[in-house]
Amino acid sequence: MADLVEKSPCAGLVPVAAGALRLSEIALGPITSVAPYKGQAAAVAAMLGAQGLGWPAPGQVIAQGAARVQWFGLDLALLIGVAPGAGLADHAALADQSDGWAVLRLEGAGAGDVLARLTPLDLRESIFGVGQTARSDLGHMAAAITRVEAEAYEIMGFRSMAGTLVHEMAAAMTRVAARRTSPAKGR
Amino acid sequence: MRLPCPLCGARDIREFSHMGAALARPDGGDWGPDWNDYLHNRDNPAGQTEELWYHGQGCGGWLVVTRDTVRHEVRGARLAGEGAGA
Amino acid sequence: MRIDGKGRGIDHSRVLRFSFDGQGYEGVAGDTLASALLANGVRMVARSFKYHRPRGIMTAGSEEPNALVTLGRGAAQAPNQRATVVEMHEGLEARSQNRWPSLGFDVLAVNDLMAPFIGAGFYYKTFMWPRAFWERVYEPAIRRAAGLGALSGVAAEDGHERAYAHCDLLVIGAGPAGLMAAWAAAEAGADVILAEEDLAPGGRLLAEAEEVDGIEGADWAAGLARDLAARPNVRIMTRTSVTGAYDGGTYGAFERSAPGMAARHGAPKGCFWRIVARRAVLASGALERPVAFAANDRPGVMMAGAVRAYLNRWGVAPGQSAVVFGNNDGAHRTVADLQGAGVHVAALVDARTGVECALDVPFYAGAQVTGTSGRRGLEAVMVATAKGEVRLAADCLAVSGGWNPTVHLACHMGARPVWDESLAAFLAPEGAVPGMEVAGAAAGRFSTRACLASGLEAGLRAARDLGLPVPNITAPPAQDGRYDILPLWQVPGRGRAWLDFQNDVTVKDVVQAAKENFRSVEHMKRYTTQGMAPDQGKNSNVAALAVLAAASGRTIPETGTTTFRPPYVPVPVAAMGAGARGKGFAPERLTTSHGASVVRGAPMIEAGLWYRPSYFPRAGETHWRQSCDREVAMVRQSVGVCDVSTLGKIDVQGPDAARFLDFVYTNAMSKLAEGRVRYGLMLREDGHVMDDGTCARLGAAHYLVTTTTAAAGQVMRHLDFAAQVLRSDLDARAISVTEQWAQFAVAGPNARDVLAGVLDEVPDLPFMGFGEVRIGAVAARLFRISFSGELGYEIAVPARFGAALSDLLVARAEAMGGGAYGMEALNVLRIEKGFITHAEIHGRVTAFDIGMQGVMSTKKDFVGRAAASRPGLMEEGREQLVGLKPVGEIKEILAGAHLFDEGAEAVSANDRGYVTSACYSPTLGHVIALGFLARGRARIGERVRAVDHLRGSVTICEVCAPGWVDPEGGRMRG
Amino acid sequence: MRFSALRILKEGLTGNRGWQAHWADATPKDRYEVVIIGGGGHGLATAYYLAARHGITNVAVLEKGYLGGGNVGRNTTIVRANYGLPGNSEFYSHSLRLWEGLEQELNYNVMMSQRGVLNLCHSDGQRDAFARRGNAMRNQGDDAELLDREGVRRMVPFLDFESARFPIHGGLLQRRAGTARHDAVAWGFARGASARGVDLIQNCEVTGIDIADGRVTGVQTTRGAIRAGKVAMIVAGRSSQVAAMAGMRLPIESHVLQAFVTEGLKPCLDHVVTFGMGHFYISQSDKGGLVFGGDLDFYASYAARGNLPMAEHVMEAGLALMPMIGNAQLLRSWGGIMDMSPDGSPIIDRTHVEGLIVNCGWCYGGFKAVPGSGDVTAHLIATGTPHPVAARFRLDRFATGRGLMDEEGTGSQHNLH
Repeated sequence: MADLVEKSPCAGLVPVAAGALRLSEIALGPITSVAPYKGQAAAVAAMLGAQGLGWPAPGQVIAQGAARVQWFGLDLALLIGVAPGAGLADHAALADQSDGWAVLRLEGAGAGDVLARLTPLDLRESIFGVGQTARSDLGHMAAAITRVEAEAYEIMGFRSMAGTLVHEMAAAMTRVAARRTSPAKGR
Repeated sequence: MRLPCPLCGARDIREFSHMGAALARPDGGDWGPDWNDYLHNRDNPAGQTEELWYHGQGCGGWLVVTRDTVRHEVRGARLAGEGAGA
Repeated sequence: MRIDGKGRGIDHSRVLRFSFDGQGYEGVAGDTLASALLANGVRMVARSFKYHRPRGIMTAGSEEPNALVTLGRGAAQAPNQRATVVEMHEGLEARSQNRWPSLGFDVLAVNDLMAPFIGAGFYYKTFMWPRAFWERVYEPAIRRAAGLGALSGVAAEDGHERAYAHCDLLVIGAGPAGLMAAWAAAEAGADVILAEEDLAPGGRLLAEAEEVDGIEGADWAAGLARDLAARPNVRIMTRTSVTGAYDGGTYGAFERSAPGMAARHGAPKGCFWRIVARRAVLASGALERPVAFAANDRPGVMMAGAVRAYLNRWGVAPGQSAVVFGNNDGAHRTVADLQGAGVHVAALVDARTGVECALDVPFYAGAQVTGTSGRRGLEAVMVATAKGEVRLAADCLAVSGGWNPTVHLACHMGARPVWDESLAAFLAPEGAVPGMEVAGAAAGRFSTRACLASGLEAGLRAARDLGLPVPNITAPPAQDGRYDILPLWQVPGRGRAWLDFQNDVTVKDVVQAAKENFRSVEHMKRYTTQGMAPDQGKNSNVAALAVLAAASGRTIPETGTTTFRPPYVPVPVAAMGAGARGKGFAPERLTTSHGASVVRGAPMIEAGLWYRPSYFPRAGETHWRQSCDREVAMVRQSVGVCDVSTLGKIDVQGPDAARFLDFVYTNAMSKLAEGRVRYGLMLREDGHVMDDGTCARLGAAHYLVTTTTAAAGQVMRHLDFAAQVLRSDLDARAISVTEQWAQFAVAGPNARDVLAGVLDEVPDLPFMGFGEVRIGAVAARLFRISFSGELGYEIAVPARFGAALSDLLVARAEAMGGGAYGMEALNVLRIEKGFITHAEIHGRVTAFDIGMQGVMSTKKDFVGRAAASRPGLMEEGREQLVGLKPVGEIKEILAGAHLFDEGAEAVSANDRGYVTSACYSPTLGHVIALGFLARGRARIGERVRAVDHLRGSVTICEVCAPGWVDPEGGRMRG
Repeated sequence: MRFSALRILKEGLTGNRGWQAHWADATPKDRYEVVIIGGGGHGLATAYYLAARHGITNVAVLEKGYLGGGNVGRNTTIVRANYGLPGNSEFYSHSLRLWEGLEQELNYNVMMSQRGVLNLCHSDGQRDAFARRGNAMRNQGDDAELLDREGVRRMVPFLDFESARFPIHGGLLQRRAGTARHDAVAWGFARGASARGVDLIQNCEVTGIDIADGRVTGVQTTRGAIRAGKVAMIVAGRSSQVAAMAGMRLPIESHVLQAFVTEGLKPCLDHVVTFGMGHFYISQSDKGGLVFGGDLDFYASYAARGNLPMAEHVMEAGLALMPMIGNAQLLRSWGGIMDMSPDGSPIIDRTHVEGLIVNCGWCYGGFKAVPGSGDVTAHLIATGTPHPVAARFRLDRFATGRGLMDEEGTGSQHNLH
């Protein structure tokens, strides 16, 4: 009778700190991709609504305590922090993605400047405020970036690329930290 | 260049890949001139054209983009399919 | 010479030591290398590209054509740095370039005497005989003589970074126009980025002695800049040159780090920015242009505006006795500044007639400088006046031929500048770059007052375009005056008159080019190389095409211009590619068993972005083949474990999932029973094989598609395309689950026993069966499939358990005399079975070629069906997949060898095919190979020659059916 | 006028007053035996070989802009014959042989520099594919060598052999390959054609192609109508527009390819090196600039300029391969318009219109093909039958599936070759 021990994607890679910037790994709990079938969007929204959530507009995150629904692409969202309700599978294609993603939290003054070194996203508050999420490039990788606080972001990258993900974030953090201690300020 | 993804908003082209002219696939049938036109022959206009782009590093949507091949002006983009959820 | 008490841009009290060509000097804070060299009386700083003539500092900006130096050594060695923008710092070490053995004595100065024989395009007319001499003699000599600075040859420092910035308005240039534009837009509430090439805002105001708003212009600029910098919606980026205008409001920019910051640990040496702006104002100013007269390239001949900059900003007198020559009022202002700084002015030479001079200076109106003399620097100036030629002793000649608006960025998207007769200069056409407006001197508005006004207008218009409330701002009072210029390009006379100082292109060269019918401006440029040097013609293009126009009897507009191309100023490759060195070039994808494989000493090899173990060496094994053979035997006789997580896994669900897969696979997955797995082939729409793999039916409306490692991304994209574009009528959803699952192949006679100790219960799966299983608390998936030909399973668990399961499986296998196997063994195992990989399905093969026309359903439409039926794609004569084994003396077969009929000469005409994969089969005890052979299937049993010219190998092979070990497949079904 | 060192000496001593036009600017006659649309490298070479090899001199070359203003004046100057598939193999082999000795044939120094082209491989699979290609080159009678990692290191020690993401396994070397001075190639052929009586007509845009009873009879131009017995469309970059004048729809999509050059540097790179994993190729010009390029920008375009993503990728590849170039400064970037065909290989063929010939689809292999393309196209025009080494460049191969030349194996998507 085997008992398998688990290992997190960024084990041994984080935390990383540079100046006021911090990078750490977070565990989101279950992650399920939800892709509604034809004509089922309303039904799916209703079922998620019953959990106090709902169907997110593009770039939107709907949170309810530890649970949330995060827009993840064309007709695609991630149900995070809770297991899908019974019957949801009748209306949408569900797939367990709990292990597929390395999830990092970047926080501290200049966090936006760090991401500005890695992603072409327009991160200005007026465009990408708290609660906004986006799929985009991060360095040479695909990532999902969510702004959770004014100067805190959640970054999801492929589990297999966790090493590169952390390395590139750390390198950008070093640059930004070094710049911010200089007269030619940050950014 | 930036493309106005209907879902993600204006994004840098480095998030997209270009497939070519947006043409209708001949439905089934055996090989013939219609297939040869679909796969190979092109109007290839020096000016406005409709082409397929894939937002692979973004929402994963296939877009039909209206773009000028000389000035690189992008006049618009729409989802190529209805999208299963609609 | 430094002038006491002068120089608003420097701090006399902060002395900094630096060296040039090994000689120590002192500069002060705020100096550039150029101002410091001039302050120390250093006049000759470089040798010219072709004639190796002595050259001095000519300008005070990034357009400098002469004063290029090399900084640093080794990894830090940076050639071709403009002394005029290099910021002074303690210990700065600069060296001159393109001279040997020394700047003072340069052997190749002999080229100057050869000038009559090495004019424009001479090399197209000689060096042709004898033929072999080009590579051996002529070219090496030319290459050694050419070039400017040198790379050190060692890896460059990896200190740059790249970043993105977004704004409503990008203002390019922080002179009076740019500052006003930024102010107006900022006041309106726009997000503004103000990019300035110089180390401080101000533009020409830093260089001129004039007032704005009743205070010194430079102070006014500093004050406004401070106010703007304090606003949350303004970002001032100094030391930042906008290098290119690209589509969609995207701009490239290079930011040089201040010497102080660059030295700090972790700080970038520089940053390449991609700035996205909804609107842009180009306030890049104007560049003063030289006049072509004989020997106008001597050290000491400078641009008048640069002379004023050195006087007013850096407190440096470029000489003791100056002559000023111009065709506009700038010449007069220069005399005033020189005299104000106590520099003797020998004469003011104004090419215009009927102009007055208010200054106390020998004044020649309607006169021209016809030549200069001096050895390593200017000593005297010849002037043709109404009363004949006069010779004036001078060590500085300030020249102003007028100003060229800096329209480069406005023309980066293909627009051609338009000629303005009244300014005798080119201006940017309207709307040349969508969203960009040109303002200030860049728009031909030369006076400070006009600059302030046009910058303000541009800023307000931008605010309006952005839908923002237009603020009520007025421009401060400033100096005005009309730009009164007499076009003057060349002064007639004997001797060489330089147009392109950097590439040594003279008036004579351009005239000769026209004579030889290189009359198109593009032909002239390419033939003479005018405008192709590091300054890209900033100092020479307009004059050169004016000379060409005259020589070809056309007007300047008729003659046209060459194309402006990015970057506006040179950018280090290390900046535009920052971060890509070494492992930074591409992400690394690691499987969950990576660490364990490394611990076992397995060499990890790249498989796309993934790393996979090559083999697992054991004690006593000194060669990879020993390990590989052992691992193969292990799998054939006991059991092996291999991480196959890199294979693409795509989850397909939906009411129409079956129909959808029928459309993307050649075979009918709708016929697949639940709980079963099937081999599947996907074609590209052009009828060639895209990828192969297995497809498992997990439920009535739920499939799991497996792709090869190499094609995983391509297949996912393809399925998205099929689902969204080709068959959006079908209700099926596909999503990648590659990252979710860690998957391991367990193969060999003892595979079941290994699983028995791991799974709570091993289901009795048939070959190509699938089942849900449990490992303690963990839900897992079990597939009975085989890529080795042995009894085989693949077991998948959520990736968090991958490392643990891998260790467990390998430990169990080792206990049974088996163990982990790597890519080498995997490859041998599949070749022994005749299974294909992308070595065979390399993009040019059809299902017919690999003998799989059988798996092409005739009952349904599928991607590639129609194109695959093209006659040329199913002709018997095509190269078809076969097996090969050596039957002659030579026992080796090399992948990449070509196949020929026995006795046929190994030449293209007789080429019959090629070898795709080859290996030594420990199971069979000899080499086997897969390859493609014309009419191959009909030639089983025949003999062919495999010829590898490259490695000198010729092997007689027998053509076999691919697949040697257990061809009936009894063992994997077992 | 014959060019030689002696002539240079003579002119130098007499004030360089005797130099003459390298070619004459002709005014259009109302009729020619052959009209060539396009005064780029291929068009000028075709005109030259028509005159030099077939004695056909009643020829006009019509150029919309200036001679050599297309891709021959906008490329990375690489000349090679290292193809693997029948069709390309024999054609580029033929073209390389014409390059060798082109200076003497044209009495014009095009600076053909056989400095060697080294293609690097980064895996066993790539090595096997290179071996297959190299053997095809040898079968064709061309030179090819397979180098191992140490062989590569000896040749170009400054590559990243230590920390590269994709380690260098070895390379395929063709020593006879190299570079040439691109503009000079156009000028040399123009001068040779002009000297043999061909009319070179610049600033003359073709606006229509006249066809009567399925036969071409001439062209309409911005400088009037010109009648012609035969018309050849040799206008890579504008092929679709010109062919449309003859009612043709070509299997071509136009794409932009960028190229880059650094400031002049003392000699540091003596060969042409290509880096497969980065789609990167680099050489050093005789003036000292590092000349390099990468892949297409990937979107259809007629604008001869690119965008930053590919430009940055090219710099990344350069740094990854050759870290020493980090301190070189990019001086200029430009873009050329490529005729991308569905299999990445060219088309030289007759058309459904009698007397009308099409030469297109060079993708980014056009420069090295200039002499070969000119020679075989001249042969097709003069004899009416394809030259043996170009017999596979058929227009109908996509319809029949016969003789596709997809060297990359990426399939019929124009921008993937």
